Amino acid sequence: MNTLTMAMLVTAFLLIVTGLFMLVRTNNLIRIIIAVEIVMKAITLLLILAGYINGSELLPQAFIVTVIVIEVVVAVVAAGIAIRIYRHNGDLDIRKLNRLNG
Amino acid sequence: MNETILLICLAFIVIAAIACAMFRSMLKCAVSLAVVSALLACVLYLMGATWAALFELSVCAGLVTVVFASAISLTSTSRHQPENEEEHRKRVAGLPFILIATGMMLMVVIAATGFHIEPQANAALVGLSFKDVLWNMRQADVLGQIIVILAGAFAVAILFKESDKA
Amino acid sequence: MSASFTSLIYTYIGFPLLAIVVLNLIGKKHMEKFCAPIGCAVGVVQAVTSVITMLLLLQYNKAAVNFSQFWDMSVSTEAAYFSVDAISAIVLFCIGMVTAASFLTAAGMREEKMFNYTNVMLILVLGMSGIALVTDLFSLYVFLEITGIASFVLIALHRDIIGLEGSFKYLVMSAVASAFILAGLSFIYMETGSLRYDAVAEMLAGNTAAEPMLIWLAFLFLIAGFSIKSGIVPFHGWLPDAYQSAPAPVSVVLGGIVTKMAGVYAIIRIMSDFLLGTYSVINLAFMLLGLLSIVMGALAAIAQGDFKRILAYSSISQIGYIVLGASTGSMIGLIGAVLHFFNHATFKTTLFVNSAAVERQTGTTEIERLGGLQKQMPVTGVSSVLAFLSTAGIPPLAGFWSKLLIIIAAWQAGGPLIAGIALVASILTAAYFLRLQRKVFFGPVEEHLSTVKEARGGIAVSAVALSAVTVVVGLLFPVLLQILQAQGLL
Amino acid sequence: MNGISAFLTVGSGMNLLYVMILLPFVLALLCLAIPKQSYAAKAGVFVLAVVANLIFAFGVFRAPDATMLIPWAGFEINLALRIYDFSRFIVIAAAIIVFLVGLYSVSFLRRKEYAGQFFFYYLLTLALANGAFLANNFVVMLFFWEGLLVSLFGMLVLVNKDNVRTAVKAIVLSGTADLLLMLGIAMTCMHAGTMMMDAVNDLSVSGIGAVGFLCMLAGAIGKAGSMPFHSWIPDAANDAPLPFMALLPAALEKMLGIYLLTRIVLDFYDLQPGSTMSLVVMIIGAVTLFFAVSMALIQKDMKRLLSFHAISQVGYMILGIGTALPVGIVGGLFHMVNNALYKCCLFLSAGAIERATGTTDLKRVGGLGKMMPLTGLCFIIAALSIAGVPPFNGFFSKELVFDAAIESHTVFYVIAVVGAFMTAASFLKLGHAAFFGPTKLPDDVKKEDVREAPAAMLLPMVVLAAACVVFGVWNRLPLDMIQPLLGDTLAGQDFAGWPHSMTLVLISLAVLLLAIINHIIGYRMTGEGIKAVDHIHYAPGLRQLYHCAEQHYFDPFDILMVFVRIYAWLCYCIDRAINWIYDVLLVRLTSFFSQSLKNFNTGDVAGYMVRSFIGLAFLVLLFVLLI
Repeated sequence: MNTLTMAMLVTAFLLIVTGLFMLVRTNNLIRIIIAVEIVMKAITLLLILAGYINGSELLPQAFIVTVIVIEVVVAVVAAGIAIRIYRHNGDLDIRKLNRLNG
Repeated sequence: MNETILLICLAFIVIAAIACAMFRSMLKCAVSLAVVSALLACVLYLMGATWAALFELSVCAGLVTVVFASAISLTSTSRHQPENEEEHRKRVAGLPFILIATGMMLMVVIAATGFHIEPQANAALVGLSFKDVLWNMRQADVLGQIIVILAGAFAVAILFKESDKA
Repeated sequence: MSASFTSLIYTYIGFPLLAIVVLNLIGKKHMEKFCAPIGCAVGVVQAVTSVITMLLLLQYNKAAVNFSQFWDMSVSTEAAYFSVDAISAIVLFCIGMVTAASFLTAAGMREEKMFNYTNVMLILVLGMSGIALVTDLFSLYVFLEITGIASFVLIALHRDIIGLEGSFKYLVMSAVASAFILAGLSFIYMETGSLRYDAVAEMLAGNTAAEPMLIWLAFLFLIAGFSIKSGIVPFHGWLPDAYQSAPAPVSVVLGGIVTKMAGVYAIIRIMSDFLLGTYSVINLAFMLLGLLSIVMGALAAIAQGDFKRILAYSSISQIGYIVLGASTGSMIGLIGAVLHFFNHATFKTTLFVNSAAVERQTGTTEIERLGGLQKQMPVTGVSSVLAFLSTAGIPPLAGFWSKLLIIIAAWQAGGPLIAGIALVASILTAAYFLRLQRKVFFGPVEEHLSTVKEARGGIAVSAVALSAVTVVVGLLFPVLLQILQAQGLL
Repeated sequence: MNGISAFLTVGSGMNLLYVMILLPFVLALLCLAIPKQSYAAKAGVFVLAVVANLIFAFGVFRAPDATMLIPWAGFEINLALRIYDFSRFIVIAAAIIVFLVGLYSVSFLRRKEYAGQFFFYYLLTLALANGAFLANNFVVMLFFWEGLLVSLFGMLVLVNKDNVRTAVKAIVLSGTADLLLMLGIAMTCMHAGTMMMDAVNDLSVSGIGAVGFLCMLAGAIGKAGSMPFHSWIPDAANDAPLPFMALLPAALEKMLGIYLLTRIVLDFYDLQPGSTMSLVVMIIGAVTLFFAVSMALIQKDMKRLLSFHAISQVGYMILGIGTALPVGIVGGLFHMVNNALYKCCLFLSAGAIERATGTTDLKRVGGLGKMMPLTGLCFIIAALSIAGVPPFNGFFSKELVFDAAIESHTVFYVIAVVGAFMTAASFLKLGHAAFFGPTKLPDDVKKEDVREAPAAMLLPMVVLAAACVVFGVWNRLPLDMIQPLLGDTLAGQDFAGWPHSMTLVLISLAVLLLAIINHIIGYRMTGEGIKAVDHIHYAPGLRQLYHCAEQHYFDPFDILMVFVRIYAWLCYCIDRAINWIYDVLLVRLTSFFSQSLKNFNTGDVAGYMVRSFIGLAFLVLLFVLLI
C-alpha cells in the first residue's frame, strides 16, 4: 500500500481523534470550537486524499473550498455564541451550561 | 521528493494538533491551529490543489485565527485562572497515549484486513479547469455558499450587535 | 412542459431569496410589520408549489422534475443539480406548512426581533428546501450546514442564556455530525469519484467497490452523522435542550421540520435511492437505532417537567418510528416513513404551536405550574388532544395510518418482536401524553391561571388549520395512498 | 279426535311443530304478558295450554308414523321432527302428567306472587320437552334439551329470589351433564357420520364409541337426576314451589333422561348384556338407588324424603335399562311411567298437606288421616305402589327390574331388594307419621281449619292414584304400549300379567313383611311412627355416616365446589398478581426508568458526545460482527 495514502489516512484519523478527545475533555468553549476546527482539518485531508486516489483534485478542491467557507461561518457563529455566553456567565466554562437537563 | 516533504508536513500537522490540544494558553492554542492550517495548506499545494491551498492559508490560517484571537481577547478576564489551566493540562494529559494507541490500532487493522487503496488515473475530468468545475459543475454548492455567507452575515448582525437596552 | 416544470425550482429557491433581498433592501424600519405576512406567504407559496409539482408529476406521469442549470458557463453538464420527486414534494409541502405556522406563531407571540427572525427563517427555508431538492451528497451537506447555521442563530435569537446554551450544544454536536458526514462522503468519493445519488446508487447496486471496507467505513460515519442530526438515541443529547431553549416560534419550526430535514430525510433518501444489497447490515443498524429511539424517547418523555421538553422527547420517539419504517427498505416501510414524516410535521407542529399558546398566555411551559386550561383555552386544548391522538396512532387520525404501515413493514422485515416493541411503545406514547394533557389542560384551574384566555390571532389559526389537516388527511388517507401508489410515485 | 290426527298429519308435519312446540311457547309468553292482577286470565290461558297440549298429544298418539324436515341452520342441521312409537308414547305420557300437575298448580298457586312466571316457565318447559321428545336431529334435540336449563333455573329462583344457591347448583350440575351430552353427541355424530337420530343405529361401544356412549350417558342420567348429578334435588325440595317438584324432578326430567337413556341403549349404541358398558350403567343405577334410599330413610320432612326417593327410583330404571336385557328395558320404562304416576301423586299429597297446615315437617304434623281422608287414601295407594305391594303398579315394574337384575348379577338384585326394603320402611314411617297416630299440628294452625284440599287439587291426585291401581291390575295396558318400542330385541317375549318368577315375588313379599316387622319394632322402641327407623339411623357406624351425608360431605357438588373455590382463589391470586404487574410494577418500573434517564442527563455536552461515541462503537461492533 502506498505510503503516502496510508500516512494521510492515519494522520486524518489521528486528527479526528485529537479533535474529539479535546472536545470531550476540555471545559473551555473556545477550545471546543478549536477542537471542531481540528476535526475539520482532518476532513480536508480526507477530501484531498479522496481526490488523490481518484486521480483528479478538481472536484475535491471545489469541495474543500466550499467546506472552508462553511467552516469559517460556523466558527464565527460559534465564537459569537461563546462570547455571548461569556457575557452572561462571566467565563467560558462548559460545565456551567447545564441549565437544560433531564 | 514531494512525498518526503508531504510526510514531514503530515507529521508536523499531528504534532501541531497535539500541541494545540495541550497548550495551557488559549492564544498559543489558536496559533497552533493556524500552524495546522498552514501545514495543511502546504499539503494541499503539494497535492496539486492550489486553489484549496490558497483558501486554506488565507481563510483558515488567517481569518479564523483572527476570529479566535479576537474572541479570546474579548473573553479574557483580568483575573488569571491558573487552576483552570492546570486542570486543563491534567484533563488532556492522556492524549498522546491515546493517539499512539489509535495509530497502532489503525496499523493493526489495516494490516489485518488487507485494507488497500491505490491512486488511479481519472479520465473524466481531464481538460477541465478548477474554475469550470467549481462554477459549472457545482452550481448548487456555489448557491449554497452564497446562502451560507448570507447566513453568516445575519448571524454576525444578530450575535455581535450590542443590545439596544444595554 | 419542460419550462413550466423547471420554473418550479426557481420558485422553491427564488422566492425566499427574493424575499430576503426585498426585506433587506427596503430595510428594517419599513418592513418590520410586513415580516410575518411575507414569511407566511413564502411558506404558503412553498406548499402550493409543492402541490402543483405533485399534480404535474401525476399529470405527466413522471418520476421527478429535474433542473440542471442556473447559469451556463459554456461547459455543459447533463446531470441535474436539483430534482423534485414525490418524496421531495411531500417534504417541501411540510416545509411550507410548518414555516407558515411558525410565522403565524411569531406574529401571535409578538416576536420582538421579528425582522431578524424573518431573515434567518428565510435562510432556514432555503436550506431545508435545498436539502429536499439536491441530487448530490455533497450539496446535501452544504444545505445541511445552511439549515444548521440558521437554526443555531434562531435558537440564540433572543441571546438569553438558555437559548445560547441550547444553541451552543446543538452547534457542537452538529459540527461533529457534519464532520462525520463529510468523512463518510470522502470515503464514498474514494470509491466512486462522484457523490451524485445515481452514481453512488449505481456503485452500491453493482457492488463494484474495489475496497468494501471503505463503504463500511463511509456508512459508519454517515449513520453516526445523520443519527446525530436526527437526534436518534443515543446520539440525541442536544435535541431536547435545543427544542426547549428555542423561542416559541423557532421551536415550532425546529420541532416540526428542521431536525427531520437535517437527518431523517437523508436517511429516507439513502434507504429509498440506494439499493443496499450486500450492505444490508446498515438496514439492521437503522432498525435497532430506530427501536432504541422509539422506546428510550418515550420512556424519557414520561418524567419530564417541561411542555416543550416532553414534546422534544416525543419527537425522538416519533423519529424512531420514521427511521424504523425507512430502515426496512421495503416499499411499504418507505411509504410509511414518508407519510409519518408528514404526519409528524403536522401533529408535532400543532403541539408546539399549542405550547407557544400556553407560553404566551401563562408565561410558562412548566407543567407543574399549569393545570385546567381546557376551559380557558378550548381551541388549544382540543387541537392538542387531536394531535396527541394522532401521535399515539388512534384511528382514524392521520398518525394511525402511517404508524400502521410502519409496523406492518417492521413485521415483514424484522419479525413480530420488532413490530411488537414498536406497538407496545405506543402505550408509552399514550402514557406521557395523558400525563401532559392531565397536568396542563384537565383538572381544576390553578388559581393564578384563572384569568388566562385563549390565544388569538396567528396561533389559534395555525392550531386550527393544522388540526384540520390531521383530521382530513386521516379521513382521506386511504384515498391519498391509493393515488400516490397508483402513480408509482412512492 | 280423528279430525285432530288428520290435521296433524296433513302436509309436511309443520302442524306438529306449531301445535306441540310453538303453541305452548306462545301461550307461555301470553301468560307472562297478562297483568298480575288478573290471575283468572293467566290461569285460564295456562289451563287452555295444558288441555290443548293433552288433546294434541292424543292427536299425535293417534297419528301414523311421520317425519318432517325444515332446513334450518345449514351444515345438515335441520329442524327434523319424527312421530313414531317412542315419541308417541312419551309425548302422551308427558302430556297427561303435565295436564294433571298443571291443574293442581292452578289451585295451589292461587294468590302466590310468582304464579304468572311459574306458568310461563311451566309452559316453556312443556314446549322444550315436547321439542326434545319429537326431535329427530341431535343438534335440534340438544337445542331443546339445553333450553330446559333456562326454565329450570327460572323456576328455582322463583320463590327464593335472593338465595340462588340451589338454582346455581342445579345449573352447574345439569350444565355439566349437558356439556358432556354435547360432547357425546358430537362424538356420536362424528362416529355415525350423520346428525339425524333415526340414521344412527347400533354403533359399536368401543374406542371413540365408548367415550361418546359414556358422555351421552352422563347427559341422560344427569337429566334424570341420578348420582352424581342428583344433589340439587333435595335442596330444591326446600326452595322450589311444590308443583315444580312434582313436574320436573319427579316426572318430566325422569322421562327425558330415561327416554334418552333408552334411545342410547336401544338405538344409537349396540349395548350387549354383560358388557363392560352395561356394567357401568348398572353400577350407576345400583349406587344411585341404594344411597338415595338410604338417605330417604332418615328424612323427617315429607318433601325432602320424597325427593330422595325421586333419585332412588331413577336408580331402578337405570339399573333395569342398563342390563340391556329386554325384560330390564321394559321394566325400566314401565317403572318410569309408574314412578311418574305415584311420585307425582305423593308430591301432590305432600302439597295438599302443606297447603292445609303450612308445613311438611313430620315433626310438626301428624295424624292427618281423619281430617284429610281422601288425600290420605291417595297417599297410601301411591305409597303402596312405590313400596312394591301387589297389585299396585310399582310391584309389577319392580319385579321386572328384579328379574333383569338377577339375570345380570346377584349383587345387583341384592342391592335392589335392600333398596326395596328401605323404600317400604321409609314409607311406612312416612304414612304412619303423617296420617295415623295422634293428631299433631303446628301451633298457629287450628284443628278446624285443616280440611280436605279443593277439588282441582284432589282430582289430579285421585286420577293418579286410580292410575296406579289400574296400571297394576291391568298392566297389559301400559306394557302393550311399551313392549313394541323394543322391536326385534323383544323376540316375542311378553311381560304382561303376573310376574314369571314366583320365587322373586315371594322374596319381595318377604322383604315387605320384614319392613313391616322392622317398623313395628321401631315403633315399639320409640313409641312414635316418625322414629320408626331411628334404630337404623342411629345404629353404631351408620349414625356417623348419616351425619356426614346430612352435612353434605358426600355431595359431589359441594366437593366440586371446594375445588372450584381453591381454583377461584388461585385465579384470584394470579389475577391480582397480573394486575399488580400492570397497575403497579409496570408503572413503577416505567417511572423508575424514566426518572433514571432524567437524572442521568445532566445537560453536559461532553456526556452527549460520549454517548454518541458509545453509539458509534455499537455500530462498529455491529458491523464487525455481522459483515
